[in-house]
Amino acid sequence: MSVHAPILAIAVPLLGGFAAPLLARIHRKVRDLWVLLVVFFSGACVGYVAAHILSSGIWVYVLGARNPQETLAPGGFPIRIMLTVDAMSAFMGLIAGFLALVAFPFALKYIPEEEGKTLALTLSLLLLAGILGLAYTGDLFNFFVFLEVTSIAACGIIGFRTWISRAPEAAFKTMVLFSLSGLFFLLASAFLYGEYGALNLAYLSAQIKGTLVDKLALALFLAGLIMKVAAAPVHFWAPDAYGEAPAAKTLLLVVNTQVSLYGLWRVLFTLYGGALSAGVGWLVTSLGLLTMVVAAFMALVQVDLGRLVAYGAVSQIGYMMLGVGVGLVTLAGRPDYGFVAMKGGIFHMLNDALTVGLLFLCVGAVEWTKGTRDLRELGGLGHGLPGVALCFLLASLALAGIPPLNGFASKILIYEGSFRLSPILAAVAVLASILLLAVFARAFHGAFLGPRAEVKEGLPWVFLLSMGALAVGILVLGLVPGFFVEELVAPAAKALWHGRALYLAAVLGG
Amino acid sequence: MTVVVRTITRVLLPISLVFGGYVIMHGHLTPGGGFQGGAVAASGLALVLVAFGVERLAGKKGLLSVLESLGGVAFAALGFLGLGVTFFANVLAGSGGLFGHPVPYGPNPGDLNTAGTLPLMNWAVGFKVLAGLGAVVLLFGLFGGEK
Amino acid sequence: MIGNLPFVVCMILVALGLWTLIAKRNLVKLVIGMSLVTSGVNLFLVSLGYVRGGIPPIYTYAPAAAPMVLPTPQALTLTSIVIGVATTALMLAFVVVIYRHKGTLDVRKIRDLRG
Amino acid sequence: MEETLKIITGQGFWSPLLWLAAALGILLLAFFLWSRGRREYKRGTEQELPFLSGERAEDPRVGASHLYWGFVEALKPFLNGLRDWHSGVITDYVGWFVVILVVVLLLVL
Repeated sequence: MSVHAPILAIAVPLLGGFAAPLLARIHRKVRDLWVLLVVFFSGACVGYVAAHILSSGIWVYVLGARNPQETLAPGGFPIRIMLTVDAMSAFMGLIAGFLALVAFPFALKYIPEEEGKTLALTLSLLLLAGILGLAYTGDLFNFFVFLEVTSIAACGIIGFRTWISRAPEAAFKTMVLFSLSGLFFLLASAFLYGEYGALNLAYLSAQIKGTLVDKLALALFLAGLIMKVAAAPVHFWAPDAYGEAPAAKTLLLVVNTQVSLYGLWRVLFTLYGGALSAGVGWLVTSLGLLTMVVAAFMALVQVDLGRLVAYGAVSQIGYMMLGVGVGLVTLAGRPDYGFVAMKGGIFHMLNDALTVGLLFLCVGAVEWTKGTRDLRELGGLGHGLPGVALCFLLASLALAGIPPLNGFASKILIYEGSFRLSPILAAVAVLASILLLAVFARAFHGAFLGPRAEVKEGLPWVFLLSMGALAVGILVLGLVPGFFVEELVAPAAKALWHGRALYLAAVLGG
Repeated sequence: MTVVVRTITRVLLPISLVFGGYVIMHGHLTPGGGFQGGAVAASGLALVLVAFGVERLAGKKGLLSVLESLGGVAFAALGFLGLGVTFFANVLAGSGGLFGHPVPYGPNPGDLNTAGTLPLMNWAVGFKVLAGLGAVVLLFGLFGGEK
Repeated sequence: MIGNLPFVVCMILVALGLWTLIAKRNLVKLVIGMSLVTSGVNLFLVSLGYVRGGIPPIYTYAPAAAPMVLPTPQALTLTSIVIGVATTALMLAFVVVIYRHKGTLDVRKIRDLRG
Repeated sequence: MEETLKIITGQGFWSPLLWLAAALGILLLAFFLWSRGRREYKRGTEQELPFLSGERAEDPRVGASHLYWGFVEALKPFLNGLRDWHSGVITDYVGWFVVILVVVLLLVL
């Protein structure tokens, strides 16, 4: 059974999502238990896959073949749907699996039964399946399909609370932009299919030489994916979507954005790794800088706690783009500092998932107790909700990059790596961090400090458990970053930085 | 709606359902398949909605959602059926008995039963699409009804 | 050059869809623009697989040794059409809900989420 | 074991535990200085009450929007421009997508 672990991680949430409404008809408890089981099973598969890949290299799984490792049809041509999981995919899978394990128990208590809980759980399971599919897939068309699965499921989650006037509005806007990005990805895949007659990532990567059609396709890929990852001039959907979705489900939206970012790296490093100009690297780097500064300034003027945290989350995307962008700029020479910046950018994905996830859970807990997220009305919650206040403080400090928390560990790698390329990059990154500290000091002060406020009693212990898991993660990643950087992040960064030949060999042989 | 529309709907509904079923059933041999057949059948539902009003179908919402979930579960389960080999492997094709023998290579008329799991998946998708599109049309009707 | 004409037409369709998305003010028209982009991409995919003088890729009663057009792009197009239907249905549903809340379909008036 | 506790950044290293030890030392020093201070503060008297500009403050809460008031005020034109940029009109957003598409096309070709 364990040879099927990568596909089981995707297929079980898919089956679980379809089965959840049926089980809800039997009993709600049955459905809740089933959802938890599915998420735990998927998380276990993800963990197993990661452990296996870190010890023994890339894992290829071919669907529908006589043998899971039979990648090539007679004639040496890959035709089947296949999953190609390398260290970077496994890293993304781990992030998704961990956040799902935290988010689902929280959501079971957070979303009231009469507000479409079954629907929300079904959509979240489909979203999880889509995210893992994006991380593991080895061909462009399935990437597109999973991109659309995540788009539709994500917009369903954002907009399913139709009685709130803001939710459908956010969902509609997000849906238009997501569909556009998906369609441009498909158009780019079609360009490559027309030229080379294949959709397999490894096969295409071996063929791409940088012709006019290749370049056109690269531009379309970039435009579509830059929109999906919420980089600066096209980030408008992100605060709407993050802010209006139920807080427990926003975690999955954050992972969805990160896995799109992974898609961008996959296209740039693996697909176009052999034929890429430094201009693209500079584009990613400068968009990253723009994203972090614009989002930090916008967070400064927000009065809605959810929207404020959402802008904070968008600004973190900028750091990842800066870190990996420096790696892209220096891809030709592969100097050491480029790899340091890459490690920082990729480590920051994990840190961002934990910190932003914890912040959104705190926002959810605040909204659950007070029924509002407006900072002008909130205040003094620290007396009644000391645990939530502590978690919010911890996550804000980590997000703003205060030592010795995990945000600082990844940001110092990004600062030092990008400083060697150009000091201006590092200076802007530090400036954005300071702004974020100001933003979150204000948010913490506005929500939790001040005279004691009345709170709704009986915060479910599951809330605190989920938040505690993320808080412990932040502390552990902050205090022993070396272990995680060496064991998890460095292999993932190496898979992008040096691993293209290995990726091709795993699928094409030789 | 007028009696003309209602009468024509009574005539066309069975035809569209049967034609949808035909398209689903022959999905692995001729153009068509689960989605197309399901969409054809769902057009019958839409016709009923237009001719007889939302009230006629409003009670069927639960049934449609169950049918949709069942379709999805059946599709995923058929994928799991191949786990002895690989996920989605067509283990039923050419397995003898009801599923017949392997088909010869090259142009030939083909049989309805020899494609293994493919027709079953077509049926699963067909029911899912029928129920899903039906539910969407029904919901639009319900939404538009109130003001 | 004339062989590239279908591709040019597809790109014009995509551009028209984008134009609709930018210039029109009505939410339903935006959904129509989205469908235009989808159609353009789908037509592009189908036209990629065309083989001169090819027959449809159906084995039932196919003449032996006749060239068939590529079936893969058609399968891709079908998937894309299915996804397009789901997207359109979802967007129209949101449009209906937005209209019930705000009583308007003008994009300039549907901007509670700004700043 | 050395490697698992710190990260090599290329120009140096970052070790949280070392940082914590240093922070603890500085904290101890601060505590020492603080403990040497004068203790004239009397509990339960007027010294405990909050004052605002010499007046007894009735509601001593400082609203969240008042923090960094001067900073935000000074940057107001810039911030307002930024807010107007996030106009909430979906067609503008698509327009920006097209802008990015054109930029990328020009850059790549």
